[in-house]
Amino acid sequence: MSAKAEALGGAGESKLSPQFHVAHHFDKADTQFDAGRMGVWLFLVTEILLFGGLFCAFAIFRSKYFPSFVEAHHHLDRVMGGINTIVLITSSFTMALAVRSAQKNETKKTTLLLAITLACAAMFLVVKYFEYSHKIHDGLLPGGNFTAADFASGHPGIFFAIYFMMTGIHGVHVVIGMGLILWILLRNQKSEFSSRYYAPVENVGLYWHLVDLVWIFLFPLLYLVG
Amino acid sequence: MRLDPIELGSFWMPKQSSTIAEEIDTAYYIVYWLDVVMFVLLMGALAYFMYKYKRRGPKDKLSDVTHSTTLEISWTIIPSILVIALFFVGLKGWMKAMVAPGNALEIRTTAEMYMWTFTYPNGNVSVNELVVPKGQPVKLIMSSKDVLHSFFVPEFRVKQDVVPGTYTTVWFEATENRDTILFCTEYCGVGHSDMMAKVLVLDKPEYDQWQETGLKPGEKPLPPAELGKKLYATRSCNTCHSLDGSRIQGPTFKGVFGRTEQIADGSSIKVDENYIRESLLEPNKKVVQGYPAVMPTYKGLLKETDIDAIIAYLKTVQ
Amino acid sequence: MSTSHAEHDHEHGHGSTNGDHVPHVLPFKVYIGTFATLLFLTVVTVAASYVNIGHTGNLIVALLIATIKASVVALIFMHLKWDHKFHGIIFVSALLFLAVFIGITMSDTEFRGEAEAIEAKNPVDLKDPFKAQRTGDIAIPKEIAPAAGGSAAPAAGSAAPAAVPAKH
Amino acid sequence: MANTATVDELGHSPEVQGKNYLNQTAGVWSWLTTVDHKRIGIMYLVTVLVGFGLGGIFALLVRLELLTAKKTIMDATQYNQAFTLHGAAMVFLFIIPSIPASLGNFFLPLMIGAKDVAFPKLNLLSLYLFWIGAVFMLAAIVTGGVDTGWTFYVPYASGVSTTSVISATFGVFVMGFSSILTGLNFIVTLHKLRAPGMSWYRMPLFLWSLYATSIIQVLATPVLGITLLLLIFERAFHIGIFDPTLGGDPVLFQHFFWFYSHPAVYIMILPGMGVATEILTTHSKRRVFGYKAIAFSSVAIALVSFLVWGHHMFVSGQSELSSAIFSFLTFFVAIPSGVKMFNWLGTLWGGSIKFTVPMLYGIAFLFLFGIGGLTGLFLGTLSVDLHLHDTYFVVAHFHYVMMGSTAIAFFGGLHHWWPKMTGKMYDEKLARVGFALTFIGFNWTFFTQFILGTRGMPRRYYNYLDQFQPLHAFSTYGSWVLGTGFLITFICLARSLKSGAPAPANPWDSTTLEWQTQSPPITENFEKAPIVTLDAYERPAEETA
Repeated sequence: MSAKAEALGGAGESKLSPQFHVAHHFDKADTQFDAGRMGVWLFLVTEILLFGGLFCAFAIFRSKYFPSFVEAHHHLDRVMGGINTIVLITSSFTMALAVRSAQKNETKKTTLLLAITLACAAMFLVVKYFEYSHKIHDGLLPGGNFTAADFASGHPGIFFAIYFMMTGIHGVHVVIGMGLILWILLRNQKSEFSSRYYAPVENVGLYWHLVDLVWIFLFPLLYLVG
Repeated sequence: MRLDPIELGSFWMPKQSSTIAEEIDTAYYIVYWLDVVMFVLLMGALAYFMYKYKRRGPKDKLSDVTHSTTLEISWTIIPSILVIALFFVGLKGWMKAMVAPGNALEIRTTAEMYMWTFTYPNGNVSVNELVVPKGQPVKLIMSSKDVLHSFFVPEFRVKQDVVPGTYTTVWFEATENRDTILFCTEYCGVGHSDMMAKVLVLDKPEYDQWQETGLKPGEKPLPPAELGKKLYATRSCNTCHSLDGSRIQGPTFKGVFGRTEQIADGSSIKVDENYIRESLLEPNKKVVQGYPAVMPTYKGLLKETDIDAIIAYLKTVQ
Repeated sequence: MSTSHAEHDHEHGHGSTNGDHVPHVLPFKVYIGTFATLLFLTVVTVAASYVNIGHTGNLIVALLIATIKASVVALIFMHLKWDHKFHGIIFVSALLFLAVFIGITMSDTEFRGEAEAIEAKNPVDLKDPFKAQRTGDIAIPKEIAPAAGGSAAPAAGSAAPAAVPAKH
Repeated sequence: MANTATVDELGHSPEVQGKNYLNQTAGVWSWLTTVDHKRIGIMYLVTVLVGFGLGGIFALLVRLELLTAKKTIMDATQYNQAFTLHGAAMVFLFIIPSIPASLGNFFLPLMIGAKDVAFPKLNLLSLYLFWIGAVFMLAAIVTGGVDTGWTFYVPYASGVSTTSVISATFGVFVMGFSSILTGLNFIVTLHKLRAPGMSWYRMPLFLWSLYATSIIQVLATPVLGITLLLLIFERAFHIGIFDPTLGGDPVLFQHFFWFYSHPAVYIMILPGMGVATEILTTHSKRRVFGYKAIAFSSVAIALVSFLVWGHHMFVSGQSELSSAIFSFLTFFVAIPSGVKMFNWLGTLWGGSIKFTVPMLYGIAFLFLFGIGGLTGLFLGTLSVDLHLHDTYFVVAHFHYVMMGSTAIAFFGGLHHWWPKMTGKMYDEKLARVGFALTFIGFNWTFFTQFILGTRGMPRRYYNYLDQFQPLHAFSTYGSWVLGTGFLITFICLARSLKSGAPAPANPWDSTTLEWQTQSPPITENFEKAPIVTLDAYERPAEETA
C-alpha cells in the first residue's frame, strides 16, 4: 500500500481556532504537539504494563492449571467475542479516520466519525453486558465465587478470575475512552480543532487504539486458545 | 517452656551447630573482609581528600582533570570480577543447602498461626519442639495451614519460608548436642514473635529412645494408663471419641471398656482388649452400628507398648 | 558534546520552519486497507482456533496473528511508522520490560521444586497438609511401610487432592 | 561566571526587584490552583515533611517498645500496626516522592533553563492524587490501622488481617498514579524543554538521576497498580489468584510486588545520588570527575534494577533456578553504584573542599552509602542470605540505604537549595548541631542492628529473647539522639524562614543554571531565557585562570 503522505499546509487551510495558543513554556507549537504525543506514548507504556501483570498471571496459571483453562475457555462465547473484536476494530478504524479528518479541517466529518466510534464502544459494552450476565447466571465466577458444578478439572475459578479482571479492567478503559471521545466530540462541535491544532483528537485516538490493541490479545488468549 | 538463648560463636555469628554453618560463615567472612578492605580504602581516600583539599582560600588551585577512561574501565572491570567471584562463593554453599542428602530423615513440618507441629517417620508428633538426632541429615518437608511462615534456626544457618498450598523443604545435619531455638521469620500476625520452638539435638541412641518411648534423656517412663492418656490426645483420638459421653464422629470412650456394642452387621460384641486392638489396626472390620466407617488405621503408627497403654487408659475412663 | 540538543526536531519530517504544527495526512486507502487487513486476520484467527494443531500450536498461531494485528494498529492507526523513532523506542521498551517480567517470573513458577519430587506441582490440602502420610495410605517411610496393607480405610471425608506421592 | 549575561551580581535586576514566585500572588487559593512547578514543589515538600514526621513518630514508638524484651508501652497488635505504618508512611509518603517530587519539581525546569515542566496542569493533578492517596492511607490509620507490614504479603493481607488493608492499599494505588505522572512529566520536560545550548551532556547530573528515576516510575509503578488492585479484589471478592485455598499462588504476589518495589528502591536512592553529586561538586568547586560515567551509571542502575527483584525472595519458596539467576544479576547493580562512588571521590580529589552544612551531608552520604551498599553484598550472596534474610541485618542494611543515603541526601539537598527556595539563609551553627546529632544518632541506632541481625534476631518481633535486650536498648537510645538531631534541623530551618538573612542569588558559587536567577526565583524562573554555552560544571575561562 502506498504510504506516501500528502502533506497539508497550504495557506488557506491552516486556520487557527481562537482558543488555541502555545503555552508560554514551549518555544513553538510543534514542540508542544510533540511533547503531548510523547507524554501520551509514555502513558500508554504504563497501560501496557498494567495489563501486563494480568498477562503474566494468565501465562503462569495457564501453565499450572492447563486442563482447567482449556475446559473453562469453552464456556466463553467465541461468537460474541468475535463480534466484539470486529466492533472494536471498526471503532479503531473510525477513530483513525476522525483524526485524519481533523487534520484536514473537516469538522463535520470528524464529528460524524467520532459519533460512530462512540456508538461502537457502546455496542461493545452491550455485548459485554450480555456475556457477563450469562457468566454470572451460570456461576462461572472468579475463585471463591465459582459455583458451576459440571467441571471436571481443578481450578476453573482461577481462569474466571483472570477473565473477569482482564475484561473488567479493559471494560473500564472502554468507558473512560468513551468519556474522552465524547469530550473531544463536544470540543470539535465548538470548532476548537484545526489542521494546526488537533492534538487532543490525536492523543485520544492513541489511547483508543491501545484499548483496541489490548483486546486484540485478550480475545484469542481467553476465547480461542484458553 | 524456657527457651534457651542462642549461643554466640564469635562477635558476629552464633555458634556453628550444623554441617552447613561453617560453609556459610566462610562465605560471610569472605564478604566481610572484602567489605572491610573496600570500606577502609574508600573512606581512607575520603578522609585524606578532606584533609588535603580542605579549602584554604579563594585562590586554591583546582585540578582540571575531568575524566580518565583508564580509571573508569578499571573500576568497572575489577569490581565485576570480584562480584562474579562472590556469586560463585554464594552459589556453592547455596547448592549444598538446597539439595538434601538421600539418606536424610524426613520430618513433616506444619506451621500455623502460631505453632509448629513436627511429625516423625513413625508417626510421633511433637508441638513447638523439634527433636533431631545428631550427626544425621534431617530434611523437613514443610507446609503452612494459613499464612506465610518461615523456618529459621540461627545456629544451623538455615532458613526457608513455609508456604500454604505447597511444600517447601529445608535440610540440616546437627553437629552439637545442645538445645537451640527456631524462629518464625516471616511476619504472620499478632503472635509472630511468639512463634518459636525449641530444637533438641540428641545423640542417635537417645533419639531412637525418644522415638520409641517418648522419653528424653533423664525422663522416667510413664505408667501405661498415663501414656495412653497422652496418646489419646496426641494421636487425635479425641477428635472423634469423647470422654464425657457425647457423640462426635465415633462412639464415646466413656465407659467403653466392658460395654457391649451393636455391630453394623447386626451381631453384638463386648469391648475387650482384643476388640480394642483390632479396632486400632483394622478399624472398619467391626464398626459400631450407626457410626460411619471412617476411622483411619493405626497399623504401623502405634507400637505394641502404645496399644497396651491405650487399652490400660480406656479401662480407666468411666 | 553539545550537538545533541533537541535531536528529535530534525528527524521530524513535518515540522515547519516557523514552528507551527503541520499535520501529516495519510491517504484514505491506507486506512481502509488496514481495516480490511484487520478484519481478515480476525476471521483467520477465529477459523484457526477450530483447527486443532495441538494446544501449543494453536497458542502460537493465535499469538502470531494477534501480534501482526497489533503491529498494524500501532504502525498505521497510531502512526508509529511516521512518528519519531523515540516513540517507537518507548513502545517497544514497554514490551521488552513486560517480557522480562513474565519471563523471569516464569523461571520461578515453571521450575519450582525441581529437586523435590514431593513439591512439584502438588497442591496441598491446607487444612491438613500431611493427611495422606498420617493415615498411612501413602508414603509410609520404608522402615514400617510393609505393614501398611490393603485394609487401610480412607480418611474421613477424604477431600485431600491426589495426595503426595511416595518418596521412595 | 554567569552562563547568562542578563543576571547581575545580586540576582536582582530593577524590573524584578522584590518580585518572586512566593509573593507573585497571595492566598491559599492561589497556591491550590497554581501550575507553577516551584509552588507545587514546595507543597510537595511540606507534604513529604509531614509524612516524614508521621513515619518518624511511629519509628520512635517502635524503638521505644523494643527497649525491653517484653511489653514496654504497647501490645503486640499496636506494635504490628506501628511498624507497618512506619514503613508505609516512610516509603510511600516520604522517600518515594521526597527528592523527585519536591526538589525535582522545583529545580528540574530551573536547571535546564525552562519556564516550567512540560505539563504544568498534570503536575498539579499529580499533587492532588498524592494528597488523595495520603488521605486514604490516613483513613486506614483512623479506621483500624494496618498490620500487614508495608509489603502487604498475602495470604495475611488478603484474608487474615482484620485491619483496614483495602483503604491503605487503595491509597498507595492512587499515589502510584501520582508517581507515574510526575515521572512522565519529567521525561517529556527533559526531552523537549531544555534551553538552547543545553545538550544532554551539559545537564547537571541531578537531572540524569531524575531521568533514570522517571524511567523506573513509568515502567514499574503500573505493575504495583495491578498488584494492589488484585490484592483489593482478592480481599473483597476472593478472586483466588493469590489465595492458596482457591488454587492461587502467594509467592506470585511477591513477584508482582517486588517487580515494582525493587526498582522503587532505586526510585528512592537514584535522586539521592544525584543530589549528592551536585553537593560534592559545588562545595568543592571541582568539576565532576567522570561526568559520563556518573550519568550512564544512573541509567544503568535504572535498567538493571528491573532484573533483580527476586533477591527479596531467596527463601520464599521460589525455584532454585530463579534464585541463582537473581543473585547473579543482583551483583551487577553493585557495579554502577561502585562507579559512582569512585567518581565522587575523584571529584573531591584536587578540589577546594569547604565544609558547609550541605557538604557535611554530602560527605555523610558517602560514608553511609558506603556502608549501605557494601552490606548489600552480604545479602546478594546466596548462602549468606540464608542466614541473614529477614533478620535485623536486612533492617540495618536498608536503613543505611534508604535513610542513611536517601534521607541524608534529601536533607543535604534541602540545606543546599534552601536559600534558593526560600530566599533565606539558615543558622549554620545550629544546622551543624542538627547534622552532627543526626549522623551520630543514625549510626548509633542502625549499626547496632547489623550485630543483632547476624546474631539471629528476626525482624518484626514484638517479644524477643532476653539475650538481645542490651543491643536493642542501645539502638533505642541512639534513636533518641537521631530524633533530636532531626528536631533541631527542623527548628533551624523553620527559624530561618522567620529570621534568616536574605540569601544572595548564588551563595555557594555554583555553576548550574538554577543559581543564575535570583533567590527566590521569579515565577517565570528567568527574566530572559538563558542560552547555555558551557558544560554543567565548567567555569568560564577567566575564572579558572
